[in-house]
Amino acid sequence: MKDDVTLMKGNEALAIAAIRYGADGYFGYPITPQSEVLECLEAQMPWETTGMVVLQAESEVAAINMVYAGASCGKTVFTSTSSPGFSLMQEGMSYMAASEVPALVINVMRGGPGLGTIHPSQADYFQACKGGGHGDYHMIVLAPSSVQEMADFVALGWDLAFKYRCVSMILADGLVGQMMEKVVLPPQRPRRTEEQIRQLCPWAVNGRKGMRPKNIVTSLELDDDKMEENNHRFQATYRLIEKNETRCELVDTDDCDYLIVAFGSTARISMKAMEIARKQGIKVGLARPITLWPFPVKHIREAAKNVKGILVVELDAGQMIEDVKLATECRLPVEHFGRMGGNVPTPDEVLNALKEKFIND
Amino acid sequence: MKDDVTLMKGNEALAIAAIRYGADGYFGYPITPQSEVLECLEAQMPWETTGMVVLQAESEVAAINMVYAGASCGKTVFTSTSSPGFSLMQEGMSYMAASEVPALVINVMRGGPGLGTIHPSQADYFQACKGGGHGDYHMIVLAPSSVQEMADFVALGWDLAFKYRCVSMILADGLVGQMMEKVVLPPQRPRRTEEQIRQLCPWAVNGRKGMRPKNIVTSLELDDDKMEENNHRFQATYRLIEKNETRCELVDTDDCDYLIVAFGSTARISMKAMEIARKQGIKVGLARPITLWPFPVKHIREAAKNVKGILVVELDAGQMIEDVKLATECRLPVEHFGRMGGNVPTPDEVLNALKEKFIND
Amino acid sequence: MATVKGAVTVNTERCKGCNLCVVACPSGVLDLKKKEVNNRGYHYAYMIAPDKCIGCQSCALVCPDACIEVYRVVEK
Amino acid sequence: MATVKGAVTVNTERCKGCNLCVVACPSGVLDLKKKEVNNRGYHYAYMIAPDKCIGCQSCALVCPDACIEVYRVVEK
Amino acid sequence: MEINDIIKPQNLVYRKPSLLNDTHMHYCPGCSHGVVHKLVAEVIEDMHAEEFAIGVSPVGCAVFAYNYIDIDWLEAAHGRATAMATAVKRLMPDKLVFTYQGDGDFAAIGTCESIHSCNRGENIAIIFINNAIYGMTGGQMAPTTLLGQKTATCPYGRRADLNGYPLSITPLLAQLDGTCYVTRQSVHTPAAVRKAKKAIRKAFENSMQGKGTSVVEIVSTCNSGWKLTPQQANEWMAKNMFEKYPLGDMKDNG
Amino acid sequence: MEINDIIKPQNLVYRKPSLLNDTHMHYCPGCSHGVVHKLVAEVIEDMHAEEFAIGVSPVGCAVFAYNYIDIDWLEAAHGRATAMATAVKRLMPDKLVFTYQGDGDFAAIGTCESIHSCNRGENIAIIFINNAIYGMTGGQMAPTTLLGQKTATCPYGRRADLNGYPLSITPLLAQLDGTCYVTRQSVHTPAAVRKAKKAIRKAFENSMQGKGTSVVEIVSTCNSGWKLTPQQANEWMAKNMFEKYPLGDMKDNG
Amino acid sequence: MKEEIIIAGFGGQGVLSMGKILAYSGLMEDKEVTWLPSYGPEQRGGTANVTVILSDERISSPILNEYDTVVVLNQQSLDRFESKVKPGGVLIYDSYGIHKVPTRKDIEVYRIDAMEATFELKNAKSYNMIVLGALLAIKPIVTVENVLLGLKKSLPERHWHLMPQNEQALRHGMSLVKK
Amino acid sequence: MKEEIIIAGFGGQGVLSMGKILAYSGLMEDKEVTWLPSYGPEQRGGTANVTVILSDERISSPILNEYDTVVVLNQQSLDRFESKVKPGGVLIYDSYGIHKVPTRKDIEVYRIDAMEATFELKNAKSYNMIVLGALLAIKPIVTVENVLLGLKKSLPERHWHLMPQNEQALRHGMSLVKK
Ligand SMILES: Cc1ncc(C[n+]2csc(CCOP(=O)(O)OP(=O)(O)O)c2C)c(N)n1
Ligand SMILES: Cc1ncc(C[n+]2csc(CCOP(=O)(O)OP(=O)(O)O)c2C)c(N)n1
Ligand code: SF4
Ligand code: SF4
Ligand code: SF4
Ligand code: SF4
Ligand code: SF4
Ligand code: SF4
Ligand SMILES: [Mg+2]
Ligand SMILES: [Mg+2]
Repeated sequence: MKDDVTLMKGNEALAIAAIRYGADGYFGYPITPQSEVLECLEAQMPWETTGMVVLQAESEVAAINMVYAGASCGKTVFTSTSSPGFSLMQEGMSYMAASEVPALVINVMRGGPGLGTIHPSQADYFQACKGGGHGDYHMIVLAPSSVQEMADFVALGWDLAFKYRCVSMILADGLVGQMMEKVVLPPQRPRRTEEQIRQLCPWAVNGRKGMRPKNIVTSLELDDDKMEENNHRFQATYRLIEKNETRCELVDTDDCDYLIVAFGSTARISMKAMEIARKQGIKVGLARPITLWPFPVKHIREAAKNVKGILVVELDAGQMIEDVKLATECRLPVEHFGRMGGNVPTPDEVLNALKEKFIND
Repeated sequence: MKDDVTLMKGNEALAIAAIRYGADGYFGYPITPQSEVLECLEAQMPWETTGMVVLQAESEVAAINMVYAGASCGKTVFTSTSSPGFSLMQEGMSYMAASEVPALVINVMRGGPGLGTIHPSQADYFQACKGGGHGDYHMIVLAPSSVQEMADFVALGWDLAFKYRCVSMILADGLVGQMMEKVVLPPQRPRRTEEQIRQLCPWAVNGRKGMRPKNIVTSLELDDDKMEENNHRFQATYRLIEKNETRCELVDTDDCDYLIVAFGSTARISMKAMEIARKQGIKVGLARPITLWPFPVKHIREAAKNVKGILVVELDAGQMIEDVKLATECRLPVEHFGRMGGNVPTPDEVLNALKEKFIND
Repeated sequence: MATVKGAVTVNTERCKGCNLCVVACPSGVLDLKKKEVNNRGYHYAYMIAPDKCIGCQSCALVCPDACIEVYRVVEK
Repeated sequence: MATVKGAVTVNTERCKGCNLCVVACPSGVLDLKKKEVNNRGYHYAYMIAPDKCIGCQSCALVCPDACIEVYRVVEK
Repeated sequence: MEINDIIKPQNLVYRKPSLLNDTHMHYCPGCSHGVVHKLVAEVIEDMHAEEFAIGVSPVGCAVFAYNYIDIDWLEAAHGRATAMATAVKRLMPDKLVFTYQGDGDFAAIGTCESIHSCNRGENIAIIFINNAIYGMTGGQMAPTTLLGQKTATCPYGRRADLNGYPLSITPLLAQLDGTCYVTRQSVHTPAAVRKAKKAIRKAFENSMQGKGTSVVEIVSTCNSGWKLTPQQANEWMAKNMFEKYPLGDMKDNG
Repeated sequence: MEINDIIKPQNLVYRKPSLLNDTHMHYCPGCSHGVVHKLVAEVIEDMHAEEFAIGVSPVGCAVFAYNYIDIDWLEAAHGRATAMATAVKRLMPDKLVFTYQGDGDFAAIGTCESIHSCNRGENIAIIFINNAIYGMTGGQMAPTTLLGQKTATCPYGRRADLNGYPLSITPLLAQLDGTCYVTRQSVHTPAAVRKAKKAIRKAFENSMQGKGTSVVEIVSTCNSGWKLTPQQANEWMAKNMFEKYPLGDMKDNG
Repeated sequence: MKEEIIIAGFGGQGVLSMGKILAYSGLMEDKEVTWLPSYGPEQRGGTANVTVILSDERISSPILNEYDTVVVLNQQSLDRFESKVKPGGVLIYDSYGIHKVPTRKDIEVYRIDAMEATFELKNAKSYNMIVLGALLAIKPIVTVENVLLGLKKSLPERHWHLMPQNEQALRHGMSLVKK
Repeated sequence: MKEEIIIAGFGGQGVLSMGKILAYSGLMEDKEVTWLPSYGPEQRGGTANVTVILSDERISSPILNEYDTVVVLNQQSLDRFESKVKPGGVLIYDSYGIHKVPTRKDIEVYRIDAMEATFELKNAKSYNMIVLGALLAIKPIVTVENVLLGLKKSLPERHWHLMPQNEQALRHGMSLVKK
């Protein structure tokens, strides 16, 4: 066993992976089921080793604005929260998008709406991929379905965020957050020096060293034409991201008669359902969007080419299904199966749903 | 001229209509372009006449939670804000939906994302109709396109909110809010007495008078099965609302070759574009969704039956267009035309866009 | 001289065996059961020295679960 | 005895005619133009009694738009 | 005298207030929340306010207060209880309106609402449970956590330079024009419990008399979060917390 | 002596600090914001901090401060400037980090962030412009609006029972363990301007010396919102605001 | 009948309230009315404009490609809106501070010396009533009677004593018109 | 090889850490591992369970329809999970406090008297190691050696001195097994 293979919770993997990526700062507020992120960071004391800042903020509103500030300085910063906390961050999210700063935010979803339950849910899909804050903006939304991906997507999220000057989000849920699995950890990377940040992020607010022209990070633009120009620039970036960064895992889609589309923890459950189905002679394939935004339109269109129907499995009342319908241009039956309120379906329930909707008549 | 016909800003119409409806309370925080709502209420001093409470809250977060509280008491309460302020209210929105309380919230949209501009926008469509807060929930979203509708939808919004125990939202923009037009005001209605509230809202928190069983308004449910049940109940209500309350204005859609879909202020501008188009012999019709959620799927499907293409005109990068595509099941070309950043198109721009996308080749 | 006699009852199913009443009692009246547990698995409180109770209510006041009723008689 | 002489310049395009310098001047040196306006339409400040200026900087200190430069000479 | 002669209805001198119902409270054994719940129920009973009392429960361990005390309740979003109480009281001035909040809820995320409700002088009562920790979520640092105290998010002890100072918020509230009564109590001894009850009574009466905002801070234990037995927790509190959070009235406008 | 003999470079004793650039400031004629901007620019120049000063501008009339003072700037969401400054300073302890905030921003919507940043003792400086009104949005009531004062949202004058009391927040901040320097100044006279500048200088120096949080409140005018001329506004301020908001140091840990 | 007007000038010139009076006058004549201001942050200074539409029928767009009548009160506004007059439409401008006069030939151009008249009347606040008077002399879209009613309706009661003064300014403005 | 296990009992019984040791043992054997706890708010009391899957291949779902092995430590858990044992699978229960014994005939049922053994060992904290020992005796899915390595890995270093005690409990548990 290699030294850097270990067993940890998804939440802990986020924390450790962040330190190893060379993160500069974490700002967050406790909320179940993701408090282990902050707890693990505090226990690691990275300020003693890498110099990373870890701060428990007074609220999610403060936390997201701290992240906004850190990102504006070109620093590698992140926060994590769960559904109600993320709702409080929506103004900040919109500001970050409008200011084109690179940051990482994590929502380990729980069952809503409201205070709801602390158990797994995927009902913040719309919030992450469509609405959320005000105005036209997008984040890159990564959906991990294993603890390894919790670790990997920290790096991926930041890489993309810095590449496109946008916010990356890891949209996980209580199941992936609380589950322990084997993780291969990346080696520790050094934190960027101020000099490196000045190179990489010439726009960053970090003082006019050498009296370089001043940098301002702002989302305000009262000149409508300029504000429209900003928006066109944002949209251009989004088109570029759609082109370059769409990710999707396809499992057994070559020969399948039915396609399941599911992400995160429901993708895991659906894979088991597929295994059972195949044993019963029902050819089911799985398309697992890894980027929820940009949505893997082409992958799904491709995977759906020869199938009789698509079952979208979500821990919600039916959200991603809209994107699946749009992706397939309503050319074939697309049905939804979901559990809500913190409940998670068993593989059998998924398979039964598939049979009911498409096979038993 | 009748006495109750008068000229006022859309924002003022909201305020006056609320007093006349018999509102119990307003809680809000200033933000352009809707501060006139609070200012007008304060100037009217309704506490001296109807007994209505008007309070400038310390923030939008406080304001929405005051509304949440008032609504939980069965009171007729509302707030108003503009885009960044509404982003701050997302947690509260989710709580209200989960608690099934009837309230009215108003977003007079400005150009985002971020602090952006104070000029008109419709880029909070997704936020209002899809995402916003966490969890699966909906509000009834009403889109006024005249000052008269600003007044009328206050009453409609509350009527629906109390009928379905849900939140109604008026989604306006800076143009409709700042514009003055003629309004016919409804007569003053008395505020509901506590007795009437006890009748109408037996679930309301207002003290156990006569030692009736206690009432609790909460959004918490740690029993996943019960929480799922709650969610099923919410969804059932939403299906009912979709069935009963979908509203859409169709203008000249009987014979049209092209359909414009637009709401609020862009619907007004598009109407002028239509007038010009018809003069030029181009048969254009307009479908103006009045309820953005529930989206008028049937109306639009009907209106689109014989058209060659649909132009969706929005003050954003393309949001409602997704619902138009879903409504028409991608059966015909649907194109988007939008302005952003506070800019508003002229009728000519709309018409030119229509020509470019569908006629000039 | 008047003597004061007291007694308490413990709602054993409500009791969580926190021991705070035991500590609060000035007369050493109370203790927790060593073996017996209630349906939730808690070793509940009971009067180990009932004669010493003076009905002072200290135990009841500090009980977080309001398990204790106190009775008091003044004997002449 | 040494006498102090002062003078000020006003950046008339920056000036918004707020009159605060006029009020702050202990010597009545300044006033606003009555008719002339700058490109933004403001009646800007100027020295109506330049001789009285003692270079005390009061006007400059209170000027919100930092329009005023102060010069000062000590004559023996 | 036999025990059975003593245990008779006519000799009953203390019983669970009936407003505190028979539902099993989810609190850890020995948690201060239970004691304070009992006092709140007793005061409402004593005031005969069952029919017009409205409580606002927080997000925190006391979130389920509404399940235990049989009056009407609202459950607030984390930190927003006083904003909710503000609206309730303004809309229904004849009700007895109070909030019940933990230190995370009241003094971290809810600081803005807490300060402004007090400053406006809303005629509400605030019961503020300061247990120096976030109980509900697993024992994380609260704004009131003491220097050196270990929690899940300061596992090596709170340090001022890293985590800031313990926040004593009630003295600040006492200075606001809107408050009429600000006091700090505890419930670790029978005597303390009696005093705390009086304080709650006064706060609730102030609310009905329209005198302004009353704040009753209860320095409390969270034995679970502190990883102590209930008894040890009381001792630790008396030894460590009362120094930073001394008991007593900070303001009483009579 | 001729004027032209006086107006010579060698006689120059006061000029616009060069960090305050030539951009036309959008402020109304006579607005206090302009004076304070000038002082901030002067202090940064005096400290030779141009290369490491970072300002955080608020949402309020001063939102555009970044256009006028030539250092690096962040523009915060309404009320969140101190949270942003917290992160900036913690991530880059060698920078001079300050916020510039209005009373709505700092003492209404931002109260939670303001209090907690001060309580944590972040090594930042806070310039707090108290003009008793929301200037930017058209003159609505601020938490600091005086009783009786008319604004767009209390058009008949602020009433305690309806609108709550004027909030004096800096004295509260002075009591927090995290603050090292809390003072209240004004800029309505040349002498006041001189004192205000000294205060800002001290605050900025504290930030660099890691002494904790410094707060400089500037009691200011908003002649536009108050519907007075600039001169009348200064007079009204001295007559009415200094009573509720007396000038002077509240805390100075040296 | 339908009249689409834009009035534009400096922030302090009373542009918005002039539009408001016009709108109220339309209301008095039972017309459909739309009044749409430009709006910005609160600081004093800057430019402002207002679109007023009066019509016998339902008004579609408050945003227009071009206008029947354009009233401009400073150079910036003239530069911006001259091209927006419909062919055959009317452009009215105040001469004060104008250094680049209108050049279009396909429209009717009126120059009025309203600011000068204001100096004469020694009442700075009467400026917008003078302009309004001039507008009405050129385009009698509403009766003077209804303008006065509209004015009264748009004023808070405590300012009604200023009505005579305003009427005087209005009538003075009407007398100013020359092409 | 693939083993799907659920362990369920009261909150204080060390259910989660038992699962954790098992998971770490799997890690020592280079197996794929998934450990999924039930989780709730922090208050003391209530029930808990943990699903542990060890496999030579990639593990699909951490949520299962049924289990190879079910270990239940109180009546509630027995009632809930008896039906979830795969036909032919194993059910292990502690007799302490059980008043309604398992009835299924298509599975192997093992009763262990772990709580009693704990009383004997006079070490309340050893309970979960005893149960784990019993489990391993019945189903040797991992070697004792690797369990001890896994235990060490799951313990903070300051608790390593407790290893011998734990090993003793584990071995005692192994000796308890009767069908
Ligand atoms: C917006 C939001 N943030 C965070 C949480 C998670 N949360 C629940 S309770 C709590 C803190 C509780 O601590 P405290 O208020 O001190 O109450 P206690 O449990 O100690 O009585 C937190 C952070 C939440 N539910 N909502
Ligand atoms: C979340 C949010 N709420 C409200 C506003 C609107 N807004 C802009 S500035 C301001 C108040 C400004 O007042 P103050 O902070 O006192 O600054 P001043 O303009 O007086 O200097 C408000 C409420 C906003 N931009 N964002
Ligand atoms: S009433 Fe007093 S003496 Fe009796 S058991 Fe309780 S505390 Fe002890
Ligand atoms: S104080 Fe109450 S709960 Fe605790 S042991 Fe005594 S009776 Fe039981
Ligand atoms: S320097 Fe002094 S004397 Fe000279 S103009 Fe200015 S204020 Fe007046
Ligand atoms: S103080 Fe400055 S801006 Fe004001 S009038 Fe004097 S020079 Fe002009
Ligand atoms: S976690 Fe702490 S505060 Fe919560 S119930 Fe347990 S002891 Fe009480
Ligand atoms: S509105 Fe007030 S605060 Fe804002 S610039 Fe004008 S005078 Fe200054
Ligand atoms: Mg607490
Ligand atoms: Mg202000």
